[in-house]
Amino acid sequence: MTKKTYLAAINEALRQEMTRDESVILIGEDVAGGQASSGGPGKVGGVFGVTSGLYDEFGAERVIDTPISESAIIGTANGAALTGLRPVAEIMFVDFIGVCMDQVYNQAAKFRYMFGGKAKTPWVLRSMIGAGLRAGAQHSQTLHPVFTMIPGLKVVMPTNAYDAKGLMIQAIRDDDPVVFLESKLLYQTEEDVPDEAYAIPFGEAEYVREGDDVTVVAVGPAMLHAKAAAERLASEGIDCEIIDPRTTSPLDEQTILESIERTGRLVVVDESPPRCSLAADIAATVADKGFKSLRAPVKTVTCPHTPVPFAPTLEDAFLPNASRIVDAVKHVKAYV
Amino acid sequence: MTKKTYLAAINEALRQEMTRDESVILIGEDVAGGQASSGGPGKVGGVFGVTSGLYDEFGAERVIDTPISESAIIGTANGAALTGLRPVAEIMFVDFIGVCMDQVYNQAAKFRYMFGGKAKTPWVLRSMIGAGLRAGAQHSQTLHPVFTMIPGLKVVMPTNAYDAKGLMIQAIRDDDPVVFLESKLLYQTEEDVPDEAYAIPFGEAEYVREGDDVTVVAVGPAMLHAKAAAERLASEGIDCEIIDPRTTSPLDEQTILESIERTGRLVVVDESPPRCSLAADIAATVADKGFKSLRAPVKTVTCPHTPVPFAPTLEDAFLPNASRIVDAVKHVKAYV
Amino acid sequence: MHEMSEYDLKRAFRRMSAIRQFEERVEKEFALGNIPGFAHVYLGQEASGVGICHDLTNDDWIGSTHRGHGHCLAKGCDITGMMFEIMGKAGGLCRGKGGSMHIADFDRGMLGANAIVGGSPPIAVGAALTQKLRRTGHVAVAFGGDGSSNQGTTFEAMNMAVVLKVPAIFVIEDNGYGEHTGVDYAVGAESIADRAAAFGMPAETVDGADFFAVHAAMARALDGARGGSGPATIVTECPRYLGHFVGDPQPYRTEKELADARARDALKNFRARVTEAQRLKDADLDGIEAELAAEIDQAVTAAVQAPFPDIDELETDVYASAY
Amino acid sequence: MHEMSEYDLKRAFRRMSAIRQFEERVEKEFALGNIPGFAHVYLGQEASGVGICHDLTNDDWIGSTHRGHGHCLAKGCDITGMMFEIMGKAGGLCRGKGGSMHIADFDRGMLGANAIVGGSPPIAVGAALTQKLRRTGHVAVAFGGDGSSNQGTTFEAMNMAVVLKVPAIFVIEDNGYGEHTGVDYAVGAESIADRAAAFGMPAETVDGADFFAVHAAMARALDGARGGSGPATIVTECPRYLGHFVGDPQPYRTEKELADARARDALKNFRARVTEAQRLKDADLDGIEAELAAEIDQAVTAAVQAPFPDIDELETDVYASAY
Ligand SMILES: Cc1ncc(C[n+]2csc(CCOP(=O)(O)OP(=O)(O)O)c2C)c(N)n1
Ligand SMILES: Cc1ncc(C[n+]2csc(CCOP(=O)(O)OP(=O)(O)O)c2C)c(N)n1
Ligand SMILES: [Mg+2]
Ligand SMILES: [Mg+2]
Repeated sequence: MTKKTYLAAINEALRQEMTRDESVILIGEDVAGGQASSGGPGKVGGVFGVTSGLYDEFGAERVIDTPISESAIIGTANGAALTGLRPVAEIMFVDFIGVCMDQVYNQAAKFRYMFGGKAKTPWVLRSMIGAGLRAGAQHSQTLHPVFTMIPGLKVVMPTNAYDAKGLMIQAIRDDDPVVFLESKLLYQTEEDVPDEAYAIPFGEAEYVREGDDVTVVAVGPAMLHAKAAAERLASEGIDCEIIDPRTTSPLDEQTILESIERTGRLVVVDESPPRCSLAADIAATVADKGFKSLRAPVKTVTCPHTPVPFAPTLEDAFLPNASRIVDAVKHVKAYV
Repeated sequence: MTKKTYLAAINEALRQEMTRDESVILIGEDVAGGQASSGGPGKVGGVFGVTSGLYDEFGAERVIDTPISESAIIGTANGAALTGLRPVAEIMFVDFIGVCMDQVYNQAAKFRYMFGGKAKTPWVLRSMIGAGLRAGAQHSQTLHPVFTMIPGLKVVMPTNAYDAKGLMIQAIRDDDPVVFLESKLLYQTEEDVPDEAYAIPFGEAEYVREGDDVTVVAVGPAMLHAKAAAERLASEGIDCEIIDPRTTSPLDEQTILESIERTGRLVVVDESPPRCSLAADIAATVADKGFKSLRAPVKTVTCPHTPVPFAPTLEDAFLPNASRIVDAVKHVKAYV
Repeated sequence: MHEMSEYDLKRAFRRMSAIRQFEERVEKEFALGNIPGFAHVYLGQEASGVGICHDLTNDDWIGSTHRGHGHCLAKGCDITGMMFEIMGKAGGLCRGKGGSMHIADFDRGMLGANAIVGGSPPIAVGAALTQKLRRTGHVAVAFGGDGSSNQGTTFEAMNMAVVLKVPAIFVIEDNGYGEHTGVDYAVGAESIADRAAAFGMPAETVDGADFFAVHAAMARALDGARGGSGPATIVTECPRYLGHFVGDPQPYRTEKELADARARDALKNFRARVTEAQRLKDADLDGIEAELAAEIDQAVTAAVQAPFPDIDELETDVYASAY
Repeated sequence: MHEMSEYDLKRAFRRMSAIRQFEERVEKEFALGNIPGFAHVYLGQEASGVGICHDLTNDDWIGSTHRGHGHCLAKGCDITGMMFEIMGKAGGLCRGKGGSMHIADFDRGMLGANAIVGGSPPIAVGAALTQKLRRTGHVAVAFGGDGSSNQGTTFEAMNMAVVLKVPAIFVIEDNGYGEHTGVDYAVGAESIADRAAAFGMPAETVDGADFFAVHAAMARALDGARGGSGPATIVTECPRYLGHFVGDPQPYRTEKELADARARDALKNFRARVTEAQRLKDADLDGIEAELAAEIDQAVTAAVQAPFPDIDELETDVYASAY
């Protein structure tokens, strides 16, 4: 067991699964990098290096660079998965999904159902989410609610290196299309990560922090802020329970509802605009199935209903942050 | 004032606005129909005839048939709108949006914000939603939550002929990109519709039925079932208030919250899968801002988390229906 | 035709006749209200699908379109299983969950009809990639219409196939129309085949009502694909007998055009050629037609009476692994 | 060059020099931490943007890419407004909300940089449609890179432009790479121009480091477009001096290739041609460079000191009509 970054943990998961199962392939733009360049292929490994080294280890047939043609990337993954491979396809920034959404939601997600259970489409769609890098409106979205709403997909949002590795391994072994959303801002966070392969089952939330006053559910990049807020609140005597669903589809409702039974109060933190969001989804679930336990309004801390702004001042104001979470927690705590 | 179908009302709105303002154009597949056919153009007017007659009246320059290239259709609408036209673009079935989503959510929806308020993109995207026609998984979706979640778009879901006309006129006059979702199953429903042009402002919900026991919010095609359920319940002495938001973005929260103040109970009915849905969105809003009024869990009546099945038995079981609404209303009514 | 065995010739006719009779029956059952939803039939295009699929095995793959019945039958799918599916019955090839526009049969190398125009070409590239990586020598075919040739996904798939050098064959069935719009309006290029060729692969245009012409073109494409030289495109020019969907009144087509379309008859054409060359007798062909008529009739009778899926099936088959 | 006035020649040089100096300064300010986010610079490609835009007016439109600074400057956008925008300042062309990849300037006919590869071509078709319907005689240009030429949206836009016969001009700037992947890998076709031509429009390839060659090709395309004969494509072959983004260490390019790229210098090339032909003097050109150096320096000084937008701006500009 050694300390590894979130980025290295994903890389390790890919390497181990590719070694174990030769039907696993990588496909995407610059997942190797350098094809037809003067310096030769394999020197890049993704814009942030998540797939680095894999070309050298597995070669051009299994680490496949593509043209900038996302519909063809996902379509190719679809056809390959239907016929026996287990592709891990990369859509670099999740923002680009709009040019290939059909192959995700009308094709991959629906094959099995439309075909009466005869098909399986075991792929992983890797993509980066989140703001904070001053990358502007078209390179900073999260968009996990779009995937979460689609029947037939599974959606994974790891918040730490340990989970990132175990969830990626599960994603590759899973027989369904899995959307694996990597938080750019977490790539360099470190954690103890076992060297051997391990799989974390989907649909099992994790208690990030135990506490009896208020339940805080946070997903993806928002977890950073939730943790910071909980620490601040602890110093003021308010004890938050933080839950990380880890997968948004399936969602571990049970763990959330059990926590609410104890706390009676819920704040959901999510880096996406408010409408039809995952925050709303979780709030609505609790407003139905956890209503008896609820002792306060359900608060959500999200981005505003705006695109992601470029200017640092605006982007900082746009994102959920510890102060806003603290306010929300105090608000529901104050309720009697 | 004469009885007109929902379909005829939309056609009339298009005709009147095209007459009033020559910058209004129609663009899409077979909106005229018959280009380069042996019988000549203009004889179709959309698969269900919504745009019929408009080619004859306004000609090929303003009723523009296109290749099957949805990204180019919306992209063309984007560029035309940015430079002074007011295109009404048709994406026949909303299911097809996946091949052109980028031009909707990364381009049209974000231009104004990204460009610091300098651009406007006054287009209408017309599309058909909903199941019930035995059209299978790729021709039966609603997908309004996807549009509703996108900052920069406005989303309209008329449930009757009167609203369809007035909301279409507003949509065309509005300076923002408006997604106008037509319910296939409502096309032949009739209503008194004034002959002259009128605009219905966005963000103003309508009371479809007044009642003090339970608030029922229903959108789009689900309204049919909500009305049927309310009648059945009335005969059993339960008085529903039915609210039709008419636009899901902006959403008239105020009207919903006022109703809850009186009834203390909410059922949201929506023909879309449950996760990150509009039903969840409205439930979450009320669980926050209407919490004090709530006397029962918030129930949602949606489709299951599955694609739309083809077989009639399955499709009927898939859709929200009056019985399920009746059950949900009774459930929350029974709460003390 | 001369290299083809009698068995092959009979099989080709059997499949074309199956399509013709199946689709005529679909038209009829649709009018009777026995078929829910929409139906897009393949009447007039029989030689295209059958010529393309003739030399494919169950381990070669095809991806199809909204107009997929003909491709299924050409690839050897079961008539009864298809008729059940189209009527939404539990015994259908997709257990009634798919319907006309979503028939798939993995045992026959049929990756699915596809109700999204341009949906299949990228998928076929992936199926072809599997063949390349596993060195199977098998291929994947993407069917599409003239209209689909303007969809960005089709273009991307063509370039991707060339770049990855996979054994994918793009078949564009040009039946003159995309819905109600003529190909000469919607395709800006002079030639769909030349446009495909410009992507860097061999491409040719053939008479889609002539089984032998289609079959010969496919043999050339298969040679290249199985031999490792990458993808190819074949444009088959086909008549469309009916409207876009069953029930389309076709105000945009003249009587004369419809008559001209009907005059191009793949089955009559085939029959004339094989009987004139004395390879098969009229009686042989009549016998095949009669057998199929009986089989289709039985299939319809069974399908009409068969049960719809039980509503317990509503939430199954969404996921393959635990959810 | 002979038909061009002295004023024109100077303006061309001024714009190319503005791009060169602006981008070198962006590189520097980025290293200093004054520029948030990513920056993709246009160094080496100056003649392409300037040659294309030279004969365009403020009423002609261009749609740009993630590598858009050069297109903005070529179209006449304000240096200071751009520098402010790139630094995210309230006084920027988009009030700091857009940033490097989203600069737009409607007064200059600049429809916006676009961070989605293949985003601009369909939009340009729409801008061209407006010109056609209003009979303005103006055109719309879509810039894209070699990589963008494989995106389905680009292909769709090309076909749509041909079908609607609109005055759209597609400019593909082939700088040899899409990010870190060589064009010879990602474009399966022999020639990007031939692939475009197969869509049914004139298409040609020119040296993108030669202002006069680009300008001449654009004159031909403009003739057709303004004259009503529809779209055209121009492929400009450009050197890419730096990496994909500022800071890209480029392990995939050899020193030799980088030196070869630098040897193709649009500014030196232009200077040599106009001075040898005695149309302009070195001193004229030096003067222009010096003026620009001062202007850029002032712009940077002002931008660095300028305030970021107030957070009250966060929720404005989402909608144009009431929400
Ligand atoms: C992406 C998408 N756009 C539009 C449609 C609606 N549609 C169904 S079939 C069709 C025409 C297809 O034309 P073509 O490819 O020539 O096939 P044909 O029907 O002639 O066999 C259209 C526009 C669709 N199903 N998918
Ligand atoms: C749809 C989409 N896919 C991928 C990217 C990531 N990306 C940004 S620039 C780029 C390379 C573009 O290459 P090219 O078109 O040649 O332009 P160049 O950078 O060389 O100017 C890529 C892949 C993107 N922004 N949008
Ligand atoms: Mg066709
Ligand atoms: Mg490039």
